Amino acid sequence: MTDLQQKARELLDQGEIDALLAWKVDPAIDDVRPTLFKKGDDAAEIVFDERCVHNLANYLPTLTVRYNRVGVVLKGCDGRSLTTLLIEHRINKNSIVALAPACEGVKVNGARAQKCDDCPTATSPVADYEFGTRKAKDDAEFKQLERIEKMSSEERWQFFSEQFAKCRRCYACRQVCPLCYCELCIADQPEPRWIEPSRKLSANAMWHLVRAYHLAGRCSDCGECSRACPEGIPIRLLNIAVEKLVREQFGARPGTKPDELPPLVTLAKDDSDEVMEEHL
Amino acid sequence: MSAPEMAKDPKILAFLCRWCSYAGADLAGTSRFSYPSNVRIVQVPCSGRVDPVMIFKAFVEGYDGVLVAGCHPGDCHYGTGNYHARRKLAVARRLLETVGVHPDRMFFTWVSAAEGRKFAEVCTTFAESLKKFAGRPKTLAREALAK
Amino acid sequence: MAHTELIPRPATLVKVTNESADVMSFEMEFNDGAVMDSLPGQFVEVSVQGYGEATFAVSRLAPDKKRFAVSVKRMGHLTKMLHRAGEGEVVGVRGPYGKPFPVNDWKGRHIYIIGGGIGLAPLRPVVDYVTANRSDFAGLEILFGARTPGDMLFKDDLAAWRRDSFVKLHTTIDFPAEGWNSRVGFVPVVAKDLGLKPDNRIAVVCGPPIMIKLTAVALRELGWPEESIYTTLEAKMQCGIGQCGRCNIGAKLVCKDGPVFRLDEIPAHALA
Amino acid sequence: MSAGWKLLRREDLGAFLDELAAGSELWVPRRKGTRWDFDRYEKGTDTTFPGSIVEVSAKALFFPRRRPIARFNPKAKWSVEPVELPSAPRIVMGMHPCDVAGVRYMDRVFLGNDHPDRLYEAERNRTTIIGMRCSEMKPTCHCTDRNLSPDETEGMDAVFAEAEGGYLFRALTNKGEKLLGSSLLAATDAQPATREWPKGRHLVPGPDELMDLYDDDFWLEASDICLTCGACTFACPTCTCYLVADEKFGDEGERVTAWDSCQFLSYSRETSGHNPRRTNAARLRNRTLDKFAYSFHKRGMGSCTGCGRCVLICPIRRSFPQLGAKLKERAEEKKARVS
Repeated sequence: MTDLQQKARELLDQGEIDALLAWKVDPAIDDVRPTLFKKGDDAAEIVFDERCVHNLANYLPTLTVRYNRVGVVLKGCDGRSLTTLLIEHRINKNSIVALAPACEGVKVNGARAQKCDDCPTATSPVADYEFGTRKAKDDAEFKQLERIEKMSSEERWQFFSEQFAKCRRCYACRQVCPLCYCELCIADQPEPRWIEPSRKLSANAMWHLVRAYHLAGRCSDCGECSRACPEGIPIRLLNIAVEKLVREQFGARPGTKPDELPPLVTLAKDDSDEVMEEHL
Repeated sequence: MSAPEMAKDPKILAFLCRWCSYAGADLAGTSRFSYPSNVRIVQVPCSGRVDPVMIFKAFVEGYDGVLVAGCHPGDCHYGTGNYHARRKLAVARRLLETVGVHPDRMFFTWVSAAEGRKFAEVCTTFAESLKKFAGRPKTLAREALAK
Repeated sequence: MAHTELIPRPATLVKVTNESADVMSFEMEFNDGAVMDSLPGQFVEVSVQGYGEATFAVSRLAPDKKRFAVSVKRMGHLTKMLHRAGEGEVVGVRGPYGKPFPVNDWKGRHIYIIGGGIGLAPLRPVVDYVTANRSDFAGLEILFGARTPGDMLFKDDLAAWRRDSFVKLHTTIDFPAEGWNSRVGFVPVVAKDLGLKPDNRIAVVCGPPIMIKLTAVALRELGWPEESIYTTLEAKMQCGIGQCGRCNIGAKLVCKDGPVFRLDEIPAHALA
Repeated sequence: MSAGWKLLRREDLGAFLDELAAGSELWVPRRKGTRWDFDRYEKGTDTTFPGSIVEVSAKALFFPRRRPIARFNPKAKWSVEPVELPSAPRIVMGMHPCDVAGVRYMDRVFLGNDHPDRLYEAERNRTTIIGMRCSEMKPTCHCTDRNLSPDETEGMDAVFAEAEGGYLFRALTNKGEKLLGSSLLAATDAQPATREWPKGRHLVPGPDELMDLYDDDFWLEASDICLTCGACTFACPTCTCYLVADEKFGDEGERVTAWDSCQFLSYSRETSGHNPRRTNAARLRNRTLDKFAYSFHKRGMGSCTGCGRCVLICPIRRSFPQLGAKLKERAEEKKARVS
């Protein structure tokens, strides 16, 4: 039994937590799936490896309503989402127990996920129990942005309009995101109708712009939006374009500091007017 | 589906803070400073009220350029609205730029109630600078519905 | 010729009436002179060109069936646009859809109408039908509740029903108000107080979901069998013809299998 | 109509497709990125047919994501004009049995009532379906559990199967017969290889048994990890829920239908704010029961064809067959408790 499984078993057996959110292999799909463990005896089934892409922080706001205390296994990126959820008072820290193994990176479609190259915290910043050694990581640059940066405006639109045109508006990107939690999404609100319901290019573009804007300065870069997209739209590009600005101009790395408000809700009298003129 | 083209005579949507820039625009009018006629003005309670979704929508609806003007830093009627606006607008610009709206199609600035002349100048300069796009595709504009 | 049922036919608003602060009635006629072949309880889809469409019960049908009305409470963007429309405006209408009240099966019975707020609108055609064919029915009793005296709808009708010796009308408001000298209290409570027994009666209930539910409870307590209680349900609808899917209650589609249901036809969870 | 099979040699496939494309629009499976989708055939392009499902269902060919039904001029008082019905002949080739079953279900939704959808009908009438027998079942495939088989031909106009040296074709309707007159096809005694497919398992309780589980705690537990995105519904060949919207721009406006999903909070939300399916659990229950119970009552046919697309597309790879199996357990527990 690994340390993680052992701890999970202990917590469940001792009644410290009512349920534990982690991953389990499902032989039918030959893959892992987020699973809610309720018995200590099942803890041996918990897996943590490069297949565990899902951001489990997403389930916490609902689960903490249902259970008194929920344990959760978090990668570094999931932990950053959780930090922001805690800052925004979506979850009470007392109702969760965070198990934070050191993450070696995850794979999407057989290849190392792009987000992992830009990951600032391989271990969750929120951790009640840590496993493995916490590694300090260099702040890698958002490499995937480079090809966008090289393009002219027209080329960018060419690229993004092709991507947006594919969007089916299934809102998997919204649902999979731990920080997209509005009760009534702007895309669903009938009045004012900012984003039309039918799937056409301009409405799709509106959706993706608004989605990215609402995550500005909050996105923990877990990359789930891109992974969940059934059409393979590189949704994450929009987020990291903003996060690059947020990091360079406002000095913020969302989710890494538990006591720091997101940059778009804090006041910054000392920003220079030039932030409005910054170019990608 | 090809996007419509940018106009020679650019259409501008201006979001103006009611406490300063709107009064500035008023002053420009009463002082008879001339500025381009196709600037359409939307009065907002504060530049901080300008949700980037409004800017996105303006481009989708086919405007060539979007102007946002508020009180100078430190002068906000509500204390801090324009500081928030500054960050929001920076993000809006970054997003639009990323998907291919040329950053020069947005103009964010401060205009006080006394700066009628500045308002006229801002509009004129902005409209002039938009003319360089004439004939280029109007990215993000809502495609004309297919026949 | 419209090739899908989803394309409305133009109709012109001929009379617009303010019923209360947020309810208006729109009487209209099809531009091509066609008749509206609706039966009490059926609904239509009304479009405002460019703003979409919404579902409304037909709240009145003239005897020649040319002129029909819908009564609309201002709620969302379509109803707001409708409220802005004046006489002479053209709207789109398709329908009628849905299963009507089986008024013919009720002959010889005593009809007990219970309406709450805008819920009276789909019931007014039933009242119209029963009063027009009064010799076929044993009697008609109406209980109508609204939040405030100002929210009382169809004031002309209420006055006419009050004058009519065939009709027995009870009105109630939620909370006491100055100048109000009729009943006070929520509809289910008043229904219980009235204590009407199920003998040879048919109850027809419509109003907000919670009112329907509690009124059903009150009637059951008075000994009413579910077979004698009818209601017309509301659900989010778009197509009105059983295709678009959203209005289902279990395996039943409100637009096609309803909106009129006998209480025992509704799955228990639907009124929860 | 001849009952026999005809052989097309592998090297003649391109020429045959060119022949088909000469008279009609031809749609064939095409690999796009990591998955298969249907695409318009361009003369001379290399084409292969996957032995199992095309991941993106052909649903959109019959019922597009966004489908204009009428046009109007927003500035005029009333100017609604229905769009023209499509009539250009079209061939969709390479649809597998589960996908064709989806079309059969859509027929019931759009045509099997008092208000047939003429636009859908026109799409159906102009289309000839050349279905394909599956040569394999993917791990996610479970059509045999859903009363279907990888060899099923119902709903197809013609069928083909991979065979040694080429493909075997066989017409099933007159419409199909017309397409198989090519000289490239030679009559043959050969038969497509028959395969022993797994026996159908009764994984999911029957409709009535399922309805008994309506109030079970199962739904709450099962919805724990469901994200309630609409990915599964859009991938499903029988999910046809739609919304109707008016859209306008300047002098042009369109009334459209667009795909909608029962997994969305706004789907059943009324303007008053009342929503009969507010919770994840209620929405998951609605979709599951619709597939395995309501559809039998509403349309007389189950609406899960066992294609497994929902599993493939799901961000958490939730498996509907597995849900069904758990429901079965629950139903049996319940029965045991009662008796």
